Amino acid sequence: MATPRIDVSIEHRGEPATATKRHPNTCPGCGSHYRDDELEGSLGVCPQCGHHFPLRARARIAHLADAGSFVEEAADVRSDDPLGFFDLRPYAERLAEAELSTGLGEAVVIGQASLDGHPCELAVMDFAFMGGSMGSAVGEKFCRACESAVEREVPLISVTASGGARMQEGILSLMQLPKTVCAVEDLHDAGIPMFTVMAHPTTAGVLASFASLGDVTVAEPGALIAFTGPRVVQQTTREKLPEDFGLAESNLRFGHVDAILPRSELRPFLARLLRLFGRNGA
Amino acid sequence: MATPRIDVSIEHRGEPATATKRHPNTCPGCGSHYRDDELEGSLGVCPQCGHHFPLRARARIAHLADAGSFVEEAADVRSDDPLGFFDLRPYAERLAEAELSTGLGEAVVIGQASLDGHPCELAVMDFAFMGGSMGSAVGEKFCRACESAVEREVPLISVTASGGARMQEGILSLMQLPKTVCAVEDLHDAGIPMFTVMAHPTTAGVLASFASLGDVTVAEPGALIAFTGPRVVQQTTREKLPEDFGLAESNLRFGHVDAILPRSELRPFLARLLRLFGRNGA
Amino acid sequence: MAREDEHRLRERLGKLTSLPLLRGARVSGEIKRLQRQLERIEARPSDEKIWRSVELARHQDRPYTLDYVQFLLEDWVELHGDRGRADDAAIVAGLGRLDGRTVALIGHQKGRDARERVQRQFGMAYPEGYHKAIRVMEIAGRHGFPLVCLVDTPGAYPGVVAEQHGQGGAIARSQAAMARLEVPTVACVIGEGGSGGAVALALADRVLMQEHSIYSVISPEGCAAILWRDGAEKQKAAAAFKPDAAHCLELGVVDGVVPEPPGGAHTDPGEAARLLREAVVDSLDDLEALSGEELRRRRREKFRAMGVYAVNA
Amino acid sequence: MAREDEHRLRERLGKLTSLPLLRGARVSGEIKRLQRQLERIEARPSDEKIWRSVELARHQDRPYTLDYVQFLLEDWVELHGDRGRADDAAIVAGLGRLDGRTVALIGHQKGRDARERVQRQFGMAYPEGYHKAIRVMEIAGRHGFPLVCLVDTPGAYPGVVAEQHGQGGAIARSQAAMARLEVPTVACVIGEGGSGGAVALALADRVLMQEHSIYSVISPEGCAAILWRDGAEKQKAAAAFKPDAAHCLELGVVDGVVPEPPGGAHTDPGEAARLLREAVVDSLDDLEALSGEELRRRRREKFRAMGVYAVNA
Ligand SMILES: [Zn+2]
Ligand SMILES: [Zn+2]
Repeated sequence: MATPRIDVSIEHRGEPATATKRHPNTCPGCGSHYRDDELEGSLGVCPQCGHHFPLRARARIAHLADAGSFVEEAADVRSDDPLGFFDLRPYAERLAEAELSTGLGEAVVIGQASLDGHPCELAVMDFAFMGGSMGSAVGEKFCRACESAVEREVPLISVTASGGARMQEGILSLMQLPKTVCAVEDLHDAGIPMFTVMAHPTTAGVLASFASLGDVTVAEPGALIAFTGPRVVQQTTREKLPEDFGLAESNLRFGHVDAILPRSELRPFLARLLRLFGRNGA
Repeated sequence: MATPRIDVSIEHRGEPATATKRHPNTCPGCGSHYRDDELEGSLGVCPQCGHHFPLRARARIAHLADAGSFVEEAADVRSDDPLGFFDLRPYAERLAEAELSTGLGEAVVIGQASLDGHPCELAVMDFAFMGGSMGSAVGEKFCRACESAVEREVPLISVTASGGARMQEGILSLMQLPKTVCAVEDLHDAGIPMFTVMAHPTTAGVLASFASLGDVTVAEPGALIAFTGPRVVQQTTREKLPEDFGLAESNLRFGHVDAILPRSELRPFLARLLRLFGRNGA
Repeated sequence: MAREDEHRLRERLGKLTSLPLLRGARVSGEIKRLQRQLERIEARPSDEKIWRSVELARHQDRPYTLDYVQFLLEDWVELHGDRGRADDAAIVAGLGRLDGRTVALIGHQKGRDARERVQRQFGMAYPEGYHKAIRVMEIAGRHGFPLVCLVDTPGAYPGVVAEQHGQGGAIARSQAAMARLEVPTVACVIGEGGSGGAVALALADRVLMQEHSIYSVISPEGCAAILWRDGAEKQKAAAAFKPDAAHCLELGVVDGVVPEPPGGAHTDPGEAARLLREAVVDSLDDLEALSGEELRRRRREKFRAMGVYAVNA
Repeated sequence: MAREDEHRLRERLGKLTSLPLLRGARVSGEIKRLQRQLERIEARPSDEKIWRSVELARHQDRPYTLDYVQFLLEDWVELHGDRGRADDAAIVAGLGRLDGRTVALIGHQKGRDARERVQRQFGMAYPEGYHKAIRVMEIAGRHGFPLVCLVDTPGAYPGVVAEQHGQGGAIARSQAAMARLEVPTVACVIGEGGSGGAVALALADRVLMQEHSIYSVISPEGCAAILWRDGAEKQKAAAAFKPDAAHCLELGVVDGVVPEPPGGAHTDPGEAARLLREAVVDSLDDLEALSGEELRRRRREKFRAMGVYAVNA
């Protein structure tokens, strides 16, 4: 075995480099194709086979938050380019493009909301923004969400979708792991609950920090949840991977998540948790 | 698989029911035979093959404690017979016989001592007294050792050798598990260290309570350390047992003990721990 | 014998008013319950009655933990996994609302049919099961949820892998976690309270037993095999080590006996659940008057005092 | 470039006197050390110098954790096992005496020869390794022993079983355990500080780097493969993400750089150990002036402040 040196990477389950590009609205489970409004109407779940398409942050918030209740916070926090990073293209250009194509300032959206009447804080990641990678701005916004939850004494609901750390910020992206861990520990110390929803994919740096520290952790069906993704494991160890390597279902079996919930059951489940963890059971 | 119902039992590794009775001074490792004084001179370790014969509590204390330093405590605590237990013979008779044959009041001896000049508390079990089984008196004496250590702010060194709970005291023997666990938790809360030496055998109730909760845990070579012994596992599950099932060496490999130490290295090792855990490193 | 027994129980009743845990208004209800128990228990159980409890405790139709969850709790959310290796189905754990308060509930879970029995290892947990329990205890501690444990296991799983994964240490650490909690804790044996596997979930402020449950250091079969060298002497063994609720109460090992419907809990699970709920809620009401620190101190003191020994003059 | 760099360091030096961790007599020593560093670092490292550090950090003769233990500690006692499944040899942990005080020491451990490399998985830990670390952190916390971590790993083990056993969660929980400690903690990167596997042991009050160690979110090869789609562009990648000590210091990610003997630590392990010892002891001396609660609060604040982002007007 050669010494493997990779353990954080952005990769995508079921998307081998050689595969022909699939239309984003074509179901990888059954091949059905949908119009945008059809997928919106089904919360991004394939009516034929139940495949869960990625859900954008705004759509997720619209689904989870009571109508009109969401008040975004820290929208002005954006990524900087502390290393002047330049690979095949400058980081600054990648950021601008991500902002343009997603309409988001960063890969996470945070804010106050209520869910079924229960006040809470939301921190929702968006894989469409540079693969949901965690740089300084994502770390900062997640910490602010924790602080807002502590200040208002409301639970934090965190929805993760991330390929890992944002390499373009070098070591500073790695520092978002301890940074967010410290924020969650402050949350714990204040007695504020955190519920984590792991969407596809929740990997690498995000899994190795705040995503793993919730009081209750649920996953979406078929989500890849792994510190090291299947491609890197395969390449570095030459191991034969199990069929369901790193998938939510495997994570449930191995004891890493509390439940796998189809998207339609997520909201009532969270409402139940909010009732249970409410002050005085209220 | 039939429903197994046994999970605490007194049994002895390498001593099948059908085996011809070996003389206690004949080495089960290499067949050498020794006079009593020869074994005493070698700390009960076979000079030929290194097999560790059981060491009686008094001999263990004489080895560990600085000469003349041991002051026994709670020697007056004896077993009672709360259930009027009678199997093939009355419990009271078994107790009297054990006392006669061992010269001990119970299966554990506790007291104050110093080791290499460091004051400490000792709690040393003796397998010769009814298989080192833990009844109310053993539990009480262990708790008193914890309290003496807390009161005098000295570390507790516990040497275990036990086939498990003392069935003849029924449910009261099971209650010695939570009882001793509570005593160790008080010890932890007081910042008093506990070092555990697991001699052959350390099993069942003792392993499932105070023996597993030390700050540092070492085992003697070849000691059986298991909650359920090999015979019961074999009988109830029909599993093929690994060669070294439950032995100290297997426990080290599976992460349950910090080290395996030949008897000759035990005293300097404990002295080192006493230096390390001493107040202000003294 | 009936006289002697009544005397013992009346003595217990007499002590009750001075028990530090039971104060004010609650005491009268507590006394009433004990008096009802007193009335039921007319005589120290005969050897036959003890064996009947062994059979009822293991009855295949007896309600299991998840059956009681249905009756006891609203908003039940089962939590899964030890965050390390597995989700052991022999122990279930979760959160729910009991009489208006959120509680954490942990219990052994046997299987109802052949497939489920295998899946849940006949209610015999691996270390992974106890690690899951410890994880949920920590959630309870962090958020101030009272903990309710339902005990129903022949014992911890006696297998090679269970040993390799540290069965003894896991049971010890589960007890230690309960000894550390600063929330009210109530455990009830609802079937078989088998040995270390059972006590791992029973280091509680209040330990209850259902009327026909058993709590023992070893199974009757195991005890007979070792001490009588004949597993068939199991009834004799049970009579000797007395795993029944009345004797456990008499020995001060449990704090109360929860009545069952006549004929056993399986004859009317709804009524059995109602009686269990009443006992658990009463206990929690009592305990919630105390601070976390005080609960912990008294819990440890209670177990510290357990056992019967002599002091040689 | 040299000018600019010197300016940055001088600015850091200027701030130093007001840093709350460094007070009284200790400050002067601290400043002297930074000044020495300032003298050493004449210019921002060139791309070639960065690559030289990558090579030295991975040099096969570089001292590993257990080599430093020999030089640093008296009365070393290695502790083994996670109490659940395994003793992961890729992480070593234990207790020893450093300059008169008992400390807990935890570090990644690479193998020196082929056999040992395999046995220690090239210093890449499984979740079991992090569980062992957490266990020893808890001992340190319980007994007030300062914690010293030596970081030297290409990263956490990227294997099927490691994933099944919860690699991500283990790394998160190891950091969380460090965030909770109320004892002084010092971490030093002594070779490769690779990604999550490294930071799991580096959430410390003081984080140091040896002069020729590297600390990075991904390996140069991995970064090149992903961003340049060509692993051979590793030098270009390293130049871009700057894993060297000088840049980490500049970015505020580490609190100090520990000088190495000229030519790298492997040329004179004894001298490298002496320099490491001096830095660790100085850090502990500073930290021991603070209460446990204060240490924890400041530790979290320090990491809370890490990162560079913009705020849109
Ligand atoms: Zn489909
Ligand atoms: Zn021999």
